[in-house]
Amino acid sequence: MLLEAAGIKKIFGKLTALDGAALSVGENEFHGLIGPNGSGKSTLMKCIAGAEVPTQGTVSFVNTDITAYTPTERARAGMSLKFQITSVLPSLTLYDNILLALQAQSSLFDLVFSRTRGALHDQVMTMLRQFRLADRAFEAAAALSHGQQQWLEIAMALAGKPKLLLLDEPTGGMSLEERRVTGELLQPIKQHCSLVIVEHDLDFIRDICDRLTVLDQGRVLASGTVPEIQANPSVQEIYLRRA
Amino acid sequence: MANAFVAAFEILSFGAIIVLIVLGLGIIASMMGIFNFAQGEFVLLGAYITYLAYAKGMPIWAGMVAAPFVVGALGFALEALIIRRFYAAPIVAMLGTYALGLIIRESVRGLIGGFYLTVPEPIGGSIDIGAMHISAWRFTIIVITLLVMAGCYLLLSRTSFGLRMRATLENPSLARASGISTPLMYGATFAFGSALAGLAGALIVPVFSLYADLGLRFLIQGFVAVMVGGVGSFIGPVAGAGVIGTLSAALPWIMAPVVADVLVFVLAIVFIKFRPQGLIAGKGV
Amino acid sequence: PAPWANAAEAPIKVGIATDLTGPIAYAGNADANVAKMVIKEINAAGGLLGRPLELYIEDTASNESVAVGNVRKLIQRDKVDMVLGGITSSMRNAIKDPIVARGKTLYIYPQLYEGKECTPYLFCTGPTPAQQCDEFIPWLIKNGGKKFALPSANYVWPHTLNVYARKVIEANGGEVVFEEYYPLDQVDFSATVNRIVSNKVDVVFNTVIPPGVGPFFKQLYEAGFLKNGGRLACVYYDENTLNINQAAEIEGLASCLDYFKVLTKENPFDAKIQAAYEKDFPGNFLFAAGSAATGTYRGLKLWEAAVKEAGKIDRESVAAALDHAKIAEGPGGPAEMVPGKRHCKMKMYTAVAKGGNYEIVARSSGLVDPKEC
Amino acid sequence: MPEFLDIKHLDAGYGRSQVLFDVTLGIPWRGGVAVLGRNGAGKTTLMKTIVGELPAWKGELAFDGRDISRRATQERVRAGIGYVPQEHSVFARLSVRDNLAVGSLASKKADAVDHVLTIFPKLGQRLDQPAGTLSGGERKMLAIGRAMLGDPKLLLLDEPTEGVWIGVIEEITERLIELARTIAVIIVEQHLDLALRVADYAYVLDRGRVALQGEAGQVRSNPELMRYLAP
Amino acid sequence: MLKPMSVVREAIATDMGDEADGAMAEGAAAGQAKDRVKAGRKILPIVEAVVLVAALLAPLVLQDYLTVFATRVIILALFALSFDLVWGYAGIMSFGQALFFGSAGYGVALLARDLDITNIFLVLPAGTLIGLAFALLLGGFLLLGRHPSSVIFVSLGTLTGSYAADRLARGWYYLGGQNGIPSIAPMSLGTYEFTEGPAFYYLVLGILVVVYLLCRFLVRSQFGLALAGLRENEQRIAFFGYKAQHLKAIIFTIGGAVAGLAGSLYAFHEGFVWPNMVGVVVSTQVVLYVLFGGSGTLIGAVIGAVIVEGVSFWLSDNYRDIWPIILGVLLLLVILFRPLGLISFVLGERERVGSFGAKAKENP
Ligand SMILES: Nc1ncnc2c1ncn2[C@@H]1O[C@H](COP(=O)(O)OP(=O)(O)OP(=O)(O)O)[C@@H](O)[C@H]1O
Ligand SMILES: Nc1ncnc2c1ncn2[C@@H]1O[C@H](COP(=O)(O)OP(=O)(O)OP(=O)(O)O)[C@@H](O)[C@H]1O
Ligand SMILES: [Mg+2]
Ligand SMILES: [Mg+2]
Repeated sequence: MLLEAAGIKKIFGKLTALDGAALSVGENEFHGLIGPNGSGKSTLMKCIAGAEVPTQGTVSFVNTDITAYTPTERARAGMSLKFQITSVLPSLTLYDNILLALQAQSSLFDLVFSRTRGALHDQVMTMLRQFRLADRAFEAAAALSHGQQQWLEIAMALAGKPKLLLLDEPTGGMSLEERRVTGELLQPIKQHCSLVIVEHDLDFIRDICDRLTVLDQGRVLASGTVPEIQANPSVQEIYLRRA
Repeated sequence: MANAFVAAFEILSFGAIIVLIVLGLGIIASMMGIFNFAQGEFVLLGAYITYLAYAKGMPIWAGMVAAPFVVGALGFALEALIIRRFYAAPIVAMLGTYALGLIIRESVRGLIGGFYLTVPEPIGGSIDIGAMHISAWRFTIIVITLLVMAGCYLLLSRTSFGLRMRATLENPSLARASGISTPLMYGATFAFGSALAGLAGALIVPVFSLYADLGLRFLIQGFVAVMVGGVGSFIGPVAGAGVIGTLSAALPWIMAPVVADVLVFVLAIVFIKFRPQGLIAGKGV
Repeated sequence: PAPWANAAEAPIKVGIATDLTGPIAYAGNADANVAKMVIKEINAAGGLLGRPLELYIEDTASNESVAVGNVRKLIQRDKVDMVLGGITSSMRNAIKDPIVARGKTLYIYPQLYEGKECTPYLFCTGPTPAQQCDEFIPWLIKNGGKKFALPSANYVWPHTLNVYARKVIEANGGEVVFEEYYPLDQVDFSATVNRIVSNKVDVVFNTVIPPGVGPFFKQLYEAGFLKNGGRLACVYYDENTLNINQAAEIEGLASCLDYFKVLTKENPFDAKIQAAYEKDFPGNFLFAAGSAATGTYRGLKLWEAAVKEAGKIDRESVAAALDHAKIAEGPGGPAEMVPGKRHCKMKMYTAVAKGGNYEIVARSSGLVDPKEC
Repeated sequence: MPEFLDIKHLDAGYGRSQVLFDVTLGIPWRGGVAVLGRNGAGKTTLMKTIVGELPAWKGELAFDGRDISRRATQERVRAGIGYVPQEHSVFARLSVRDNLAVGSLASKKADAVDHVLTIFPKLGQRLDQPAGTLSGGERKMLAIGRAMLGDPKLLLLDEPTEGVWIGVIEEITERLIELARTIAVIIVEQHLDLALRVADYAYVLDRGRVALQGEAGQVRSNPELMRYLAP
Repeated sequence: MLKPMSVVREAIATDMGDEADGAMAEGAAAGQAKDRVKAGRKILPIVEAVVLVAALLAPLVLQDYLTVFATRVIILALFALSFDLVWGYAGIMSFGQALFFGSAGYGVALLARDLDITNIFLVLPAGTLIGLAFALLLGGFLLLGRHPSSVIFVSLGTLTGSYAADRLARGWYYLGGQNGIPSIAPMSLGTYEFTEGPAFYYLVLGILVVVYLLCRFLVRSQFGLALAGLRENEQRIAFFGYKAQHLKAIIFTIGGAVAGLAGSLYAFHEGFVWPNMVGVVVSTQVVLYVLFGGSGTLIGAVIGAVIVEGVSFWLSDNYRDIWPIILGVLLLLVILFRPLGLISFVLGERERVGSFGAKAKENP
């Protein structure tokens, strides 16, 4: 397994947001994480990426226990996260946003002395072109619409060539067509990367994911392949239940 | 025993003075996100107005009552003319208010000729309990501080004015979209913070005498207090001020004052380092 | 103005560097005013060596870095023949090098200070610890008591002064109960006051400075120190500082300086300069000893005498003459330089605050020796 | 009779870059109107211009028969325009309770908050939590609830269901349909079906211009529509 | 299509203080910048060249005493540079930059006083090292650790450091207490002594140019870009895998070293050190230089130092009694109407930090 999160508990004050949740993702697997609002999906993603420290539980990545790692160390180990609330670097250009993401793992020496800019230029432009942002490469990221920022974030998350990509609602604010395109953009990375994706759009999830985990009230309700989950009665129940 | 009582009173009274000074600073810093370097000069203006009343032969308490209103009005005007442009850039705001403070301070210095001037207390003398003497005015300050604190708390937490204020300062565009007139709220908040500074100045001038650097003296202490208490709430800075004030008055009882002075700051910074959210994390009022 | 005998030669340039702005601007402005008055007077009397005097005033702004820049203007741009000024010791230290060493100019420092300044070409015309303590402390012991407390601001002047004062106190059978230093801007003195009261101190020999001194005296008063017969003493207290507290809070405070305004009642020359000053500068900036105004007057007059004697204006000649210059009349009486010491003998007065005014209670019999260098 | 909200030849944008070009639309006194378009088409910009977050560069903006193009946002809101922004739609450091209280500052109905809490029971469990720590979906619910509390006569919703769980979307849709019977609702929405269930009429924006408009059904079946929504 | 600027202003004015506003201001800036790019891009190098030429010629046209003044200004410009590096590029609000400046000054003053060491090749490296060491200690404490530190915390932390050092210097007799250390012997090279004047001026100018070029290289490297990112959103940068805190600590330390170098030059040029030099007054002063000139451009810091010092000098000459008030008013006006500093009169936002010359390649 590439990622093993087990027994994750996260308590905020009186609220138990995660109550022994678990997630395991294999190599080159696209894994969907679904569940009602407030079921703890984002919190689980944050615990995995290091943005939140779980009250209890362990996270291991490529067979190493990373529970105590900082976000930086996790990123360096090959994890990459797109937040639910977009967080691009607003006053930098799109170009610089991508460039920063691309060379995040370089050593200090390289950062200061080598001429990576020239070397990386084509990569940056390719990424931007893929996401249809190339013509705005030299505008500040703040000038993008909400949907465009989502794209930029996905591009940034991909740029670091992660082993595991964590996307928290990447298609929020996108139309059906745009979602489809996003799905297409994500397919090719399967060769070198696993994906955990949080989504509310079941059709989208069904199309791109191999396996699904369903969270409800901080617990794993079910986990399995897409057909298994669709057949699961308790999952069907929460889909009918009013929030 | 008597000694301990006097000590407690003195420490408490200095704590109250710091709280009084920090109240306005804290409201502006916490709620508006502006570290107002001119706050000390608002304190100075409050003191100066009180002095003017005294020098013109009016009753001192009249000056003390007028001070918060005059300084508040000035704050309102300054907000509309100057501070308003700074909200997006807190550091520029620090420098802008620094310049503002410099202007006010140097002007007042010119007006009072750079001297140290005395202003008598409206309630003078001391309360004698046996062999102990307790300054009547310091006691009054403690009482007023408590009242003002409670009043501010109620205003912010219980009234719709407070709610509007907090909403505006939290997310102005959304506040406007909720029908709140944000320019007015900004002005009002800043004026309120300034008025509190004016009041503080008016009340402390009999204790410390009037001089141009009166406000500046407390500024850094005030900022540190705000940080220790925690930015983002009303209670935080007040608690921080209480701690810093009592600590700076208490430490000289047990160690060399020169050491105590630096120690307070170092302790504060170390504390903030390990508890960045401050004594009271930024929620609630 | 008067026709100059040697008008063909360029005027003699006098430089004043003092705190025109900043926290002690009240003192600096008074000094600058005194200089204007003296220079006007000398010019009216025909100038020096037949040449007119020209005054150059620069601001030291209580900021050493600004001060050095401005003093360089005096030295390098205006090429003054002498610089008088600096009020605090740190200011003197900052500007003395550009004036004396790098600037090769004469420097007169007018303020009362801690002593120990023995730089060549630097002349001090204000009182020293010896002048302020030698007669004052015995008086305090007689009129206050034997138990002294030395609460002080933490900088060089109080430290050095206290060393001297302690010596005198102990030599006269007194006792120092405690000596304690506070940050310069400390404003809460509850711990100190408590210590003073509980130790039954007789005399508080204070070197706490503004802004702390106001609240300190007030807290002492409120704690009943004066009521129980305690005596305040503070050697920099002059007419300017009287207003920091209400009269009652400093009733009986004793100070020892080279001049008090009450002297105008008994001393016609003092009355004359005081009147001349107040006529020209009726504002807030008083002619007082604690702000170096008297030292400035004395310094300029001594320098005038020296230039007259030397007959030339170059540094060596003037310094040589200034070394033993004398004036028969000055604020508080005559003054004369102690040869080889570059410090000044003068008369000293002990005064006590009564109802917001000073009363002279003692005076030195003759000129007091600075005992420096 | 003029439309309730009447926009004619509107130009607007950010700084010097123009986003909306000659937009003309009319919103009736009651009923839903959908604004559709791909990412970056200018939907949010249009909403912001209507509430006054952005100044109109040119054109007319009349609400309830009065020109509002020079009025400040808060005045427009007090005149009866409610707004749910796409981003930053809650007061993050204020508690949920206070967020709702801000919404009901102008409202006269005493039980309004309770009403919102029955629609979104989830919020009831989170009343004392700072709104900034709510989950994405909870935040949207709060934003909608807050806007509803102001008793608007015209409600602007910028992607109200983004990140909201399907079960809740259904609930929201029902409420909006209900609302649209009594007041005017403008909805920007990526869920086409939802949008067109709420709306009787739809506008499609393309690069800042109105590209299509018509009855909801017509727009839905217009073969051009997909082209305008594809990236 | 273009709207007059007034509309833009209005947009900004009606929308103060929240993200949307920030975004809009950004938008406006980006718009301006685009025009600028079209109008002819590289303005920064021109400004730099002009300043350099002016600096080279200054002693030839200035009177002697003004050359001495100019030397001091150049030293202060070097000091300003150190602050711009830290604030303008990394967004670390060092309100205590004087700590490094002054401690280096004290350090070399002690070397000269107690050990008679004045050799330029010893004292300048020593001063630099002292600045570096202090910055490493303070920066390590403030910037590293489990919680990322907020701008306000760092600014107050550095302010406190500076304040405490000032207190310490005042109270410590060995350092001369309040009076500082006067009459420092001149810096020497063999038997040659650097006394104030043109030689000292060109020495300092040379040092400034070298340090400037080094800084310029540094901030235009990818390292500089990472700093720009940091300033925007430290957490985001950390999630990319940058060791954000280390980068900050490094630039902070470099800033400290430059400040130390400036401080040691200052001590020798002025001939004395005093507690203010480590204190809050000088710390605030350097912030003013940089804000006045324009942060995040390097050259803005230099220009700011020159103008603030020059103007104060002139004002204190011509308005002796009220010059602090006038200075305050001028400052306020600049901050109000040119929040990006005087440099923004000639320089578009895009030539500031975080924009790098790659666009030439893209647009053929
Ligand atoms: N910092 C916090 N303090 C208190 N409660 C929190 C905090 N962060 C999250 N919560 C609560 O924890 C629960 C889980 O939140 P989380 O963001 O993980 O939900 P989610 O599954 O991502 O929901 P959504 O689909 O709406 O985004 C929510 O009820 C939320 O209110
Ligand atoms: N602050 C800004 N400054 C400059 N341009 C901006 C700004 N915000 C948005 N834009 C531009 O304006 C255009 C319209 O943006 P808008 O946000 O209105 O799109 P939208 O239709 O709401 O898209 P989405 O579905 O992605 O939210 C986009 O091209 C965007 O890049
Ligand atoms: Mg979520
Ligand atoms: Mg949008």
